[in-house]
Amino acid sequence: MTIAENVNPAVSHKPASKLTMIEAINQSLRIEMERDERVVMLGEDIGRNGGVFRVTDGLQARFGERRVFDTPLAESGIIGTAIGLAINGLRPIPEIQFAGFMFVSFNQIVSQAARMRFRSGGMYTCPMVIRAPFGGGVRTPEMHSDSVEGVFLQTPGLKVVLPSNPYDAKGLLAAAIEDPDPVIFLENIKLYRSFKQEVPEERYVLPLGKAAVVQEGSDLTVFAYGAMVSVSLEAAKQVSQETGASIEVIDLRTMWPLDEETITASVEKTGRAVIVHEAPRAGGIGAEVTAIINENCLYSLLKPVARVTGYDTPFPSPQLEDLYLPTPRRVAWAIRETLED
Amino acid sequence: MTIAENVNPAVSHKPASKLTMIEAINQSLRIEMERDERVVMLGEDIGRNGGVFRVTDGLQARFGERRVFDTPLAESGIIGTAIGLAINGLRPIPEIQFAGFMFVSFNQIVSQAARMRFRSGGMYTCPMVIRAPFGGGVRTPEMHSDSVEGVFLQTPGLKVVLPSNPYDAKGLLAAAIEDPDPVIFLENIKLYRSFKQEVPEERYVLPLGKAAVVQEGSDLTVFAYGAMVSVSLEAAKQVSQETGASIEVIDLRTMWPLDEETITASVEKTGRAVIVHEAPRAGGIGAEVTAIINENCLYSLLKPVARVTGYDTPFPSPQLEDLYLPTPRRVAWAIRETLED
Amino acid sequence: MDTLIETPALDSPYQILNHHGQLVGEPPNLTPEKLLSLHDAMWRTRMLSDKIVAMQRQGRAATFGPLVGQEAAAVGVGAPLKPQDWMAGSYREIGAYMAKGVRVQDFLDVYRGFPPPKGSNGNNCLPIQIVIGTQVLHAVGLAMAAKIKGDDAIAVGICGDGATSEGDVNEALNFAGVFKAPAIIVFTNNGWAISMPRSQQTSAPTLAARGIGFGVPSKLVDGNDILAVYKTTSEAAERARAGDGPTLIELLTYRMGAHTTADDPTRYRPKEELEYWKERDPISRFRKYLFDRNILDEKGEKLMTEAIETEINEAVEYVEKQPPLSPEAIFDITFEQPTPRLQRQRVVMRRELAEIAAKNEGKA
Amino acid sequence: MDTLIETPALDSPYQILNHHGQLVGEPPNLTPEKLLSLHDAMWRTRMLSDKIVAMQRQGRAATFGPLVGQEAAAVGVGAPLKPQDWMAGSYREIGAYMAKGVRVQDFLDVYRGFPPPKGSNGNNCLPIQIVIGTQVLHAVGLAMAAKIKGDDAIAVGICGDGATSEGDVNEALNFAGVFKAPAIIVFTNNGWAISMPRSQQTSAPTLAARGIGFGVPSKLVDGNDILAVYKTTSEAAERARAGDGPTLIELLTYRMGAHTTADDPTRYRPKEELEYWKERDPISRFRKYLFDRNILDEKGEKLMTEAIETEINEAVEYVEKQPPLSPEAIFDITFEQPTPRLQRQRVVMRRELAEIAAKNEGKA
Ligand SMILES: Cc1ncc(C[n+]2csc(CCOP(=O)(O)OP(=O)(O)O)c2C)c(N)n1
Ligand SMILES: Cc1ncc(C[n+]2csc(CCOP(=O)(O)OP(=O)(O)O)c2C)c(N)n1
Ligand SMILES: [Mg+2]
Ligand SMILES: [Mg+2]
Repeated sequence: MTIAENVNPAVSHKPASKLTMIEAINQSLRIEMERDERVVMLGEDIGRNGGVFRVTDGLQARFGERRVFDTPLAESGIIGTAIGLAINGLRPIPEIQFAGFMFVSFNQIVSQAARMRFRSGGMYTCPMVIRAPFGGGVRTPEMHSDSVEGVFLQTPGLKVVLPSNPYDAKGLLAAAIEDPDPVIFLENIKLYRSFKQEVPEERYVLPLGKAAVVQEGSDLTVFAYGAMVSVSLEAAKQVSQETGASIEVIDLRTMWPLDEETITASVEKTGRAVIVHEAPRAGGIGAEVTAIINENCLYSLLKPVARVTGYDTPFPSPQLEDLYLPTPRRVAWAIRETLED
Repeated sequence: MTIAENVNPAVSHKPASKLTMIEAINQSLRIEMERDERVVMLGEDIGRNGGVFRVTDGLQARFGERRVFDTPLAESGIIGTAIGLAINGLRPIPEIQFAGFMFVSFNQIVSQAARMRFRSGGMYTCPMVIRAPFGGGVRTPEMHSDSVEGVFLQTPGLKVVLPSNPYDAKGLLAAAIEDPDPVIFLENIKLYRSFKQEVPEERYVLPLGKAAVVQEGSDLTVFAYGAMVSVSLEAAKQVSQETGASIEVIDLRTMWPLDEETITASVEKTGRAVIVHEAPRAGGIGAEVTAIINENCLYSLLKPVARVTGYDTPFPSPQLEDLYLPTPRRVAWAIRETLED
Repeated sequence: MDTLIETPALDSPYQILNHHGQLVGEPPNLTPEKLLSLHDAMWRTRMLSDKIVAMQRQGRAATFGPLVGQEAAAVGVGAPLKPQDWMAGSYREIGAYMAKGVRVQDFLDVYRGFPPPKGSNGNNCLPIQIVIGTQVLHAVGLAMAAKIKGDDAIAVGICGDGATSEGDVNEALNFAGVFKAPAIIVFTNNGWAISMPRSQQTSAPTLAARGIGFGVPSKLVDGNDILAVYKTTSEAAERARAGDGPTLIELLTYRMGAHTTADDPTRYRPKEELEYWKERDPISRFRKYLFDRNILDEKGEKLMTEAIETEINEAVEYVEKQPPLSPEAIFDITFEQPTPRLQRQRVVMRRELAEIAAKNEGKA
Repeated sequence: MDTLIETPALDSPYQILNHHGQLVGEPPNLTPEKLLSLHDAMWRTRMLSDKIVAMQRQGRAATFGPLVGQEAAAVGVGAPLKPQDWMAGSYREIGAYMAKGVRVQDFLDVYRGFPPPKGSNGNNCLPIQIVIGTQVLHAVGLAMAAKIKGDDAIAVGICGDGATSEGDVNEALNFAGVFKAPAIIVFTNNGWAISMPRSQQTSAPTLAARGIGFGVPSKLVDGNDILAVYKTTSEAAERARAGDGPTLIELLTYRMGAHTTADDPTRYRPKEELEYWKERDPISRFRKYLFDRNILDEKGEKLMTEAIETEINEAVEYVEKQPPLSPEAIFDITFEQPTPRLQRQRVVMRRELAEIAAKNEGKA
């Protein structure tokens, strides 16, 4: 394979316009690596193969094996050595091939990367972005679809980002790479190629910790993130058409720290809230958002906050997953019930 | 060392009366091993040394190295082989020397033990009890104090138990060992020897998934577990003496599945709730309990549910930990504020 | 540095039947029937692999990892085992599992995207493992349990060359050694871990050498030589059953196909390798051996493969005719008893199933 | 089985100075000043260890793991390194860290139960690691970074015999080998992992043998022989700096004390072992060597240890006089910038601190 063949259109120099999320992430990685010599990438099959989803396609050819390298098959080794890379002045972007395999490197993520600053009294830091795809609706084998973001709320020292569209993915990734602390960057496989979006060619940065109001409304707020944003929008549209209700949809974008200000302001306005995620319900992002609403604006609440989530079981086999994941139907039920007086 | 020297009073045959939690757990392990040939124990330093806290003292001498054995220093190896032991008909009780090191074996716990039944369509199961000490207030080195229970809410297939006193510890451990599914059994180091309690010598079983009303009351409910139960009782006493308020204190005992019935019934009665745990606030048990209250009895709530927890930072160094952990003072503040109209 | 320990030269792979089908070692003492059954099992492995790939292309199966080229490594490990023995392997081990007794139809359900069917007994084979390397610890635990209970059973853990880099696999070797577990650990070195060649997976010249640092005797074997694999496994099983502890076996073989149906190996793999390994095909080699000795002929082989084809097609037909498992099943296999919350969640799913059914009826 | 790979016989430990203080190998070429500095560093290690144990008994320090008996293993690894080199060790490595340049007072704060003090620069030594074995991967990553950046730095990862069972340590060996990292991995085999003797930690006869299966050259060294440890480390450092990749060093030594101040070794350890190892004490042996060569005498040694005692006492006095770190610090070291929530939580802590202060004032 020649270098030319291996270069993805998105990483060539034509002005980009409509990009898939894969292309947007690839572009963002390229721009950040060009900008900052310290950025390096490591992981399984990210080099020659360009990643199992081609997210890193062409980057090894462009930046060389010194800065984009394949590792042995060992997730703890990937994160553990990335910690050393980060402490010694680089900005590593380790990829875990599927987020479910972060559990293999869990100690290195939560006891090591997340705590190096704390443990050393601020002397050493671990700026790194741990990228990993995840998410249902694509009929993957076991452990490839599981949502992991909720687990990281109980393990302080990490930020967690999860974009819902190509534009956000590019800007949030830039912010994550710039961030002085470790960031988990989760990519919904379902969104990788499902739609294209206008993405400016130049670099831009979307701040971490800020939710986005995707659709304004005054009667009820739906909080979602990742692939569940479009599911929520569809449900909101259905119910609005039926009932005329004005529904706000908020894309949380950063799972930690959650944007409490935006969450609170919206529920103070609407008085009703539905939270949607793929992850199981127990102890998930939805529980924390509910607790935040309870703490900050209980008196504005007209109805219980509803959680529409994956069920409290492991993520099921491909043939059973459609009814595990929140559907527009289930979200619409929750919206309708929450709108009732 | 002779066998006689090595045997703990609690495992000899005199009628036991007042026992520490260590003695109660040791007694329970002995009784269950006597009752059921399939029960075996494995872990680091649990055999000859009797565990770093002497919880397993005398058990290797009594039951032999075949049933109580020390392993190499490898937590993933401990849980991974325990899975094989369980599938092949035994009832292993692996010990992780400190709960924070469960993260080293996280994949084997959450992707393997927790899912073997699910993955195999019910063909193979992993009945096992993963025991581990944890908890603050005892000036341990890093990673020895961290609370882990909250993490396991997002990883379906596990039960999580955390006793607050010797009596409960004995009965809950019996239930955990009997349970057909994997159970995480967490032991608060602070409670190990802090007080003794009347514990019947014979075997008894306390059901998993059931909270205990430790003190009845009608004005406000405090939910706590482990070492935070006595902290909560002390705070409740203070505030009751000051204000005459009637405060209910509930020991959750099982973190998963949470006893939603008891939680709901209490808040329906009191209309006010405070939740106390050592673990960080974000995404912890308190978030899920708040969400349960929100879902089941929002209209009974007179004030926001208050969470008194470890701060959202890593568990700090020994000299800084006193103010990290919820104190009776902080719990009392929350009770007072929640009692206000 | 004078006394630096350098990697010792390892013996070249143990071989009985070279790739020209000539005997170069002492074959195991097997009846013609047994030899034929090995050939049959290798064909069944290849044909089922091809079948599932075809089904995947037609949308009738989920992602699948073909194992064409690895039939001797698979069958040679599975065939010598007894019913009471245990096996734990990855997604690529359907050949070893079938040789151990798992039925064609039981795999089909899994690769069609369902949990294993209720009726299947598993034949002491753990569900295929997706999280690379973890199952080797399970195998060692299964073996330890057999020893504790005094059972006459051993356990086999199989993983790939890539898997050997995972901490778990190394911990498994160590536990096996320390507890003298009646276990066999098999490294099926098929040259690649997706796009990572074996040479970059570790700088040790062989994977068998890993045994040295854990005190586990190990052997490097031509994994495309069914007789060598069979004999080595049999002997390791005897050792284990006699209480002599674990053995590590590295099988040198090659993944002729893509990593999975989602992979494109032309992106990373030189074509010449395929040519080299095609000449070392495990089935052609053994076929020549059987033909040369008049144990099998063209006609016999045709009957054999036709019977396998029928068997596979019938199994496919059977499973595709079964009513699909309800997604509600998830509430029954999370715990032995669903929690009250799972019961309530089941009601929600039933409501959704009912609405879908009603809608479909409306359409019909 | 004929070609089974059995564990090869390993050379007996590399030694320069035997336990009678006699030269049995070629010593490294060191000036008398340098030799004295090694002796000084070993004494400082032992005396600081004893001091912290004493402080712990008086409630002035938290749990501590003494390293008496391991001074040569510690100093011999730390002393040959350059300022730009990196080191990652466990709670037991204060000797190696001090030899690398970390100040006495910087440890004191940690063992008193505070985070490392703001002013300390760490001397490229990672914070002492509590989660067994994890730091070896960090060391390999530090070394990989040096190589990527083209720095003239190497990295040393040190762990115990028990730690070698952890997956991470084995993954570290593999990464070091694959990336030819300028790294030294040191297994400080002190015979015990709490109550687990080395012989039960793995069935391999040596830990150095672990290198073979990962393609990492390794060497077994008498860890109580400061000259052997120093020379081996120097040579491994040269190899690494020259681009020749990693080395694994196993140091045979002995933990003369308890595992930590919370441990009671009489529960599990035969007394005879202590006798055996007392005769092999690293300091007495080197002392004899220095005395025999008139590099040091009684008086000189007395001055040396008195100076160390003063240094330690002054450091203790200094740190105990510092105003204690406010618990509020936790909000500033979780992230570079505290999140809004952490800012709110800080207010709660301040309220509690104020109430406590008010109460104490009321008492006063
Ligand atoms: C823990 C983990 N990491 C990564 C993956 C993704 N993955 C699936 S197969 C594979 C390569 C496996 O290679 P090898 O062990 O040689 O087995 P083979 O596929 O060649 O049979 C990888 C990286 C996984 N399934 N599990
Ligand atoms: C991952 C992990 N598991 C268990 C422990 C508890 N623990 C602390 S020290 C120790 C033994 C360590 O032995 P070794 O590696 O030989 O080092 P040594 O203490 O002898 O220096 C154990 C089990 C830990 N700190 N981390
Ligand atoms: Mg492979
Ligand atoms: Mg040791």
